[in-house]
Amino acid sequence: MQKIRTYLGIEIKYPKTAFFELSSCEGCQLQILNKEATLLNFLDLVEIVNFREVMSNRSNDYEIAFVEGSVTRADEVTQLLEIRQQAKTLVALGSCACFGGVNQLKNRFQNLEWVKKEVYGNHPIETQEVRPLSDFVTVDFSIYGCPVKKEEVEEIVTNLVLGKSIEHPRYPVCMECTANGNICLFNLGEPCLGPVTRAGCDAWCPNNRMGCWGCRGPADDANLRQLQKIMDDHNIPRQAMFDRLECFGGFTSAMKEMDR
Amino acid sequence: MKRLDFVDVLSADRSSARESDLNNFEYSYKAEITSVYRLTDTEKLYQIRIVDKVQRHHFAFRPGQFVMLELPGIGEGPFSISSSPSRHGDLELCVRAVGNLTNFLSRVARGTVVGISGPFGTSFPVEEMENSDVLLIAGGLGIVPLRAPLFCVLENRSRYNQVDIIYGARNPSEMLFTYQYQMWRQFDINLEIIVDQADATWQGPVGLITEVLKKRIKTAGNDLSSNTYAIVCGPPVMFHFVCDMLINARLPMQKIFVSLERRMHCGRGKCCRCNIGATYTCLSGPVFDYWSVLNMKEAI
Amino acid sequence: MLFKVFPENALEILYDVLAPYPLVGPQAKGKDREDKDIFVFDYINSFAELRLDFPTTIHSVKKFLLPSRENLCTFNLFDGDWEKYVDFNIYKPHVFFGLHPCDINALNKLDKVLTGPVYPDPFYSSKRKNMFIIGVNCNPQSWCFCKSMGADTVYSGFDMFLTDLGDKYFVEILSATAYDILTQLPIADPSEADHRRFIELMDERNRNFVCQVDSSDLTKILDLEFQSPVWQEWGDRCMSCGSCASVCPTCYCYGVKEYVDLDLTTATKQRQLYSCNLIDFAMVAGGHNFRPDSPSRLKYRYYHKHRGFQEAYEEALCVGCGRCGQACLADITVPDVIDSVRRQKVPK
Amino acid sequence: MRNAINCDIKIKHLTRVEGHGNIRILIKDGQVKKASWDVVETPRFFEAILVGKQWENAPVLCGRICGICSIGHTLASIRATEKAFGMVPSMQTERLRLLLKHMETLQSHILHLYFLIAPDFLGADSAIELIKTHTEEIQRAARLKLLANDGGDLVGGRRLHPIRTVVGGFTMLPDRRKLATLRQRLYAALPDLNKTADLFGSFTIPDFFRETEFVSLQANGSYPFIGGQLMSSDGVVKEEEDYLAMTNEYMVDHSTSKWSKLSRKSMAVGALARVNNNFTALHPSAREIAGQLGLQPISYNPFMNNFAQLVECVHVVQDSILLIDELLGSDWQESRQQVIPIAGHGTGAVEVPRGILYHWYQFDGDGRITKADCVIPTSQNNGNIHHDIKAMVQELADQGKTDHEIRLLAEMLVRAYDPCISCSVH
Ligand SMILES: Cc1cc2nc3c(=O)[nH]c(=O)nc-3n(C[C@H](O)[C@H](O)[C@H](O)COP(=O)(O)OP(=O)(O)OC[C@H]3O[C@@H](n4cnc5c(N)ncnc54)[C@H](O)[C@@H]3O)c2cc1C
Ligand code: SF4
Ligand code: SF4
Ligand code: SF4
Repeated sequence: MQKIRTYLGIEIKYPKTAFFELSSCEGCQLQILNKEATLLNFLDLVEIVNFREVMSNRSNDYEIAFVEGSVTRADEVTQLLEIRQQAKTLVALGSCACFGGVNQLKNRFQNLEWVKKEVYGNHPIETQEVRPLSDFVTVDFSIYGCPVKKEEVEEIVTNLVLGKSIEHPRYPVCMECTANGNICLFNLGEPCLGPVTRAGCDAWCPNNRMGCWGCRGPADDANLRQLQKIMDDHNIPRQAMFDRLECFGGFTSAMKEMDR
Repeated sequence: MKRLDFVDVLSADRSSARESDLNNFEYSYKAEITSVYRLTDTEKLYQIRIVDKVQRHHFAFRPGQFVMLELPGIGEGPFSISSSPSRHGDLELCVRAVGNLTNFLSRVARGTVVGISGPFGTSFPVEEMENSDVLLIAGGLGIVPLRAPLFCVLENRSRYNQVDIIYGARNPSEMLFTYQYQMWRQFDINLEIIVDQADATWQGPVGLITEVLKKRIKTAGNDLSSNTYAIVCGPPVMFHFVCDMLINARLPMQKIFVSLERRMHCGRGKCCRCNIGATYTCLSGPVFDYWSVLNMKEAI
Repeated sequence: MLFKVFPENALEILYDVLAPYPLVGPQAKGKDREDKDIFVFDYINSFAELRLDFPTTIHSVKKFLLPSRENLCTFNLFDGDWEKYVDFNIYKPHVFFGLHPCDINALNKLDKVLTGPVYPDPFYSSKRKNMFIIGVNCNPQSWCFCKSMGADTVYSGFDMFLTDLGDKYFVEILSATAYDILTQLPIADPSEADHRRFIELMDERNRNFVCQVDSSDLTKILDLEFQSPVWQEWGDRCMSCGSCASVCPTCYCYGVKEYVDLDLTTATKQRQLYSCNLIDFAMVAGGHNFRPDSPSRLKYRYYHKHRGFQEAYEEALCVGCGRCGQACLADITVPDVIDSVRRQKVPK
Repeated sequence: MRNAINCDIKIKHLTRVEGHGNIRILIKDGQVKKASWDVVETPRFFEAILVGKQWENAPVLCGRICGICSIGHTLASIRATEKAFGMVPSMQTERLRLLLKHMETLQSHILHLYFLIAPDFLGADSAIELIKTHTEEIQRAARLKLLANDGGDLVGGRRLHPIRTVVGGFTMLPDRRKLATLRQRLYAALPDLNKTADLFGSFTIPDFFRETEFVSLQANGSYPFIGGQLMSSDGVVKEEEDYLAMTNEYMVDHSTSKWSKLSRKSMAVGALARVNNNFTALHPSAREIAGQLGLQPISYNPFMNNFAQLVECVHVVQDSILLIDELLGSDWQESRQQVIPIAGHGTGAVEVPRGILYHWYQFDGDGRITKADCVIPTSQNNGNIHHDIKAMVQELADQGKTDHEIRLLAEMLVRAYDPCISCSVH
């Protein structure tokens, strides 16, 4: 039995928490293990009952389910539906789960047979169009990013446990980038999706002088028409912009309205 | 070499503990929730008492002012003081659970210690209103900030002429402070309530608040120009219609008072979030006369 | 005001005297597409890093007074009770070596709001009072319109102000501390020739201001043109990204967020500088947004700076440094916007 | 005389490994009827995804093949691209890349040793359980991992899916003062590694041997991690570009991952292969630890792979210290070269924690990828794992072990390879 804990007089439960992965690189789960300084506190915040990457025991009794990865095969749909049935709260962990992630790039080929053949030759292999979780089940919270940022995961989980509301920044990455005192990458001649991508990563890539690739998907009301103009004005090839926009799947629907 | 020894300006510890300077920026009073009443499904009335006796006694506010209420780690937000100014630091706040802070607040039990800072903002000129008719017009949660001036009126009833409360609620189950209606009426206050949607129990009028107001204005001979003050509180859409009617009834703009809502993070005229132009709702408001409102773009 | 001169090479002595303190100044931090240096204000570690010949920096010194994120207080929670701790986050006086007049003027404007008279912000004030400022004169850039904003010269808010006369520096001294420090340099009274040279230089500098904004009657015009279609056009371009406010030396609005630590026993209240261009700036509980679209938000920024602030303090909340226009990827600049409101035409 | 044993073991989604794999064991009357290692991970088709993409996408996308060795994938991808374009990285870039690589090796090996392997030896379900029983060990693991991850942040900008490494060099160079601090921390970590060696030295690893062929990069003066010639313990030596002759990938029915072989029916890559093949190139203190752990080339015990990882940890920490000394000993040069794409193809071979990794791309004149191939260590190991299970289970059956013991040992055997399954099915 765990000790009882309270916050401002309210009893705070240890929610039973499980981690699952569909098609992914498992990097987002690894990020959870990757912040050693706070890992122990994190493990104490919730009761982890299922985390295949680190533990052998498995339990099907959980309230919060973190699901990483996108859906690319029929058995994953079944698994996802089962998780949804059990979990009170289903969290999409990372861009694969939220938007399809890099995996969904294969959707851009009309011909799935060609895709299979290119990689596996004539060997039979099962796969389907890559889809985010929300195409099959209701997702309660999304944690964006490829990979997710551990600080953000910690904040969201703490809020979830406390019952605080969870809100993502609505504004784009530029805000965080300029607040960090960075030199804008367009000034340096590099393309960047910061003006249209949802903030929250603290401008991870621009801080390292790499233009944003939009892994967190679009900000509220992202102005893609203006982005196109900015890219043109800075002589960035259209292709480079579209490569980035389509990379993680977050902009798929927004891109439909842009001319290639 | 000690040339640039500009001293430690305000030492943080000292400034937050200094009693003589209670308005200091990050200072907050510790206050205990002494009781919680559930008024409706979403609103609760909190009785909050500043813990320190001396501070409690010195806490003075004017009707219409608000406090910032803080739950450590959860959030801070502005709430109108809904109790009588004569009760000093024994406050009543009525809070609707709408978001992060307010939802959490709705879960805490009595005995919890919260942080209170303030009072902030402008107030209704209740002294100026003496010897006049008073129209208190409230929509929904707007009744909350009206309670403080109402208490002033009740406590000095003889100094005011006719007092009307016109209160519009969405439906009977959302009516606030029902337990006090009887008492208000005993003090010779005209209470008219209208709901948007009736339910089985409702016997009173159904419709928009303007209909009740129209009647009231009619009985005054369509002329409010002499000796009337109005206080209007409610959702932004209500302001336009109600205030227009009052102006058409020739009530001078300086005698119409409204309380505006804006996002506030500091309550101290710094964070800029409540700005309308450069007018800080927290410093120059939340109570404005209607003339000032008309002079601010996008105020309502 | 006292005036002195000291030889060019004595600048390093001045640096050495002040070097024991945290010293912030302009330095080159990269090259742009045209291979020109890009300047920023940052901590200086050697005299060679200090580059007083800078045009303007991308960001202002704001971050040292109003960091983009600053903890306002922390809480320790225990058994139903809690304790609050406040720290103003300043432990040593800072030297700011090389602020242009517009940047000092910007601080003076911030002072009006943040140091008084009601509820002075102690986080800002404590840092502001612990600043030792050395101003330097600038070379006007093509986008500077500080002259139109009356911010091209500065009379207060600094300790000493340097103008490069060629072989020597002309110093305006405004504080006793500054005088005290200068006594360690080979200073002399300026000669008649120095006076002439200074005035000539100022004349020349004045002629170099090319960018202008007609701000006459601006408060009225902004009111009149509140419904002007130009706002829609500018708004369509705006990315609502807040870069303009981030780089602006006079923008100060913020939001507050509270964090609870993983162990649920400590919490922090943090302020984050915000921007009125961000989509949720004027959103209130329940989802109502007073300025839901980018035209209304962009317009609001101009209203606050050039109308509201003017009304409250008889000056605009803008020093004409042009940083916002430089930072804006959509090419929205103050001179263009104000001009378009006057002429009802938006440049393409 | 004991009864001949019967058992039927099905392990679905083996835990404490990266990705999804199943173990299937069927023993009837003491005879192993079936013993197989099946990878059931869903494929993501990276090789197809890359087709048509501009060169600059390759490292960004390929890093996402695997979360654990994203640094290795990124570096292999960059190397393949640079070689296709005829670019030669500067000395400074090479050093920084190797330093970054070392950080990945350290963090991955420590993760594997403490979090995935140690619970088996200490009789625990997971490292989470060990937090209470073996607090000091877990804290030590966290310290070492933190060091490696911080190093990754410093050089690569991010510990996972690095940002600063691009074709042509680095977008940004590490802060020199922080580099010096990293050096200090690396130095201070050596005692932790010695304690780790003491801990693992106290475990008895299962006594199982099966001769096989070990494939790795070949040392060229120094212990190899990035590029160079390929070698096998059976004496095959090939150029990097000839990697296909080294891997010979083929498909098997029960697995979504491909398999490989060279001179025999299966081959092995990874820490043990590297240590076996390049023992003399290890840092002396790494060799010392190897001696302490009883690891001598050529070892055919697959469980020794865990010890080989530990030996490599010591090597990379020592080598990182030298690298930082070299980096700090000279001024920063230009960090990034200009990239001029030309038509052609290139191979990048990189030793990632689990073995040798190849990326191969073909580009058109505009720098667009027309064909891509990635060969992942675990797919090279699959065959070896499979045959090891078979051989070991037969031995265990002969010894009359219980279901439970067979199951546990089979799991431990697979874990010893530290398979990276999502990687192998990419
Ligand atoms: C002068 C004034 C008096 C008020 N009086 C009352 C009252 O008596 N009773 C009552 O129920 N409500 C009142 N409100 C509204 C109340 O402050 C908000 O409903 C509350 O802050 C919402 O906080 P939240 O965290 O629950 O909501 P969220 O939507 O989660 O809000 C997030 C943050 O935004 C800020 N915020 C959001 N909406 C508002 C808002 N409308 N005004 C100010 N800040 C906001 C808060 O600081 C909060 O931290 C008043 C508002 C003002 C300006
Ligand atoms: S680098 Fe990118 S995120 Fe940063 S300001 Fe420029 S466009 Fe915005
Ligand atoms: S900067 Fe862009 S690509 Fe980088 S982490 Fe943030 S959202 Fe993702
Ligand atoms: S509004 Fe623009 S020009 Fe004016 S002070 Fe701010 S950044 Fe400078």
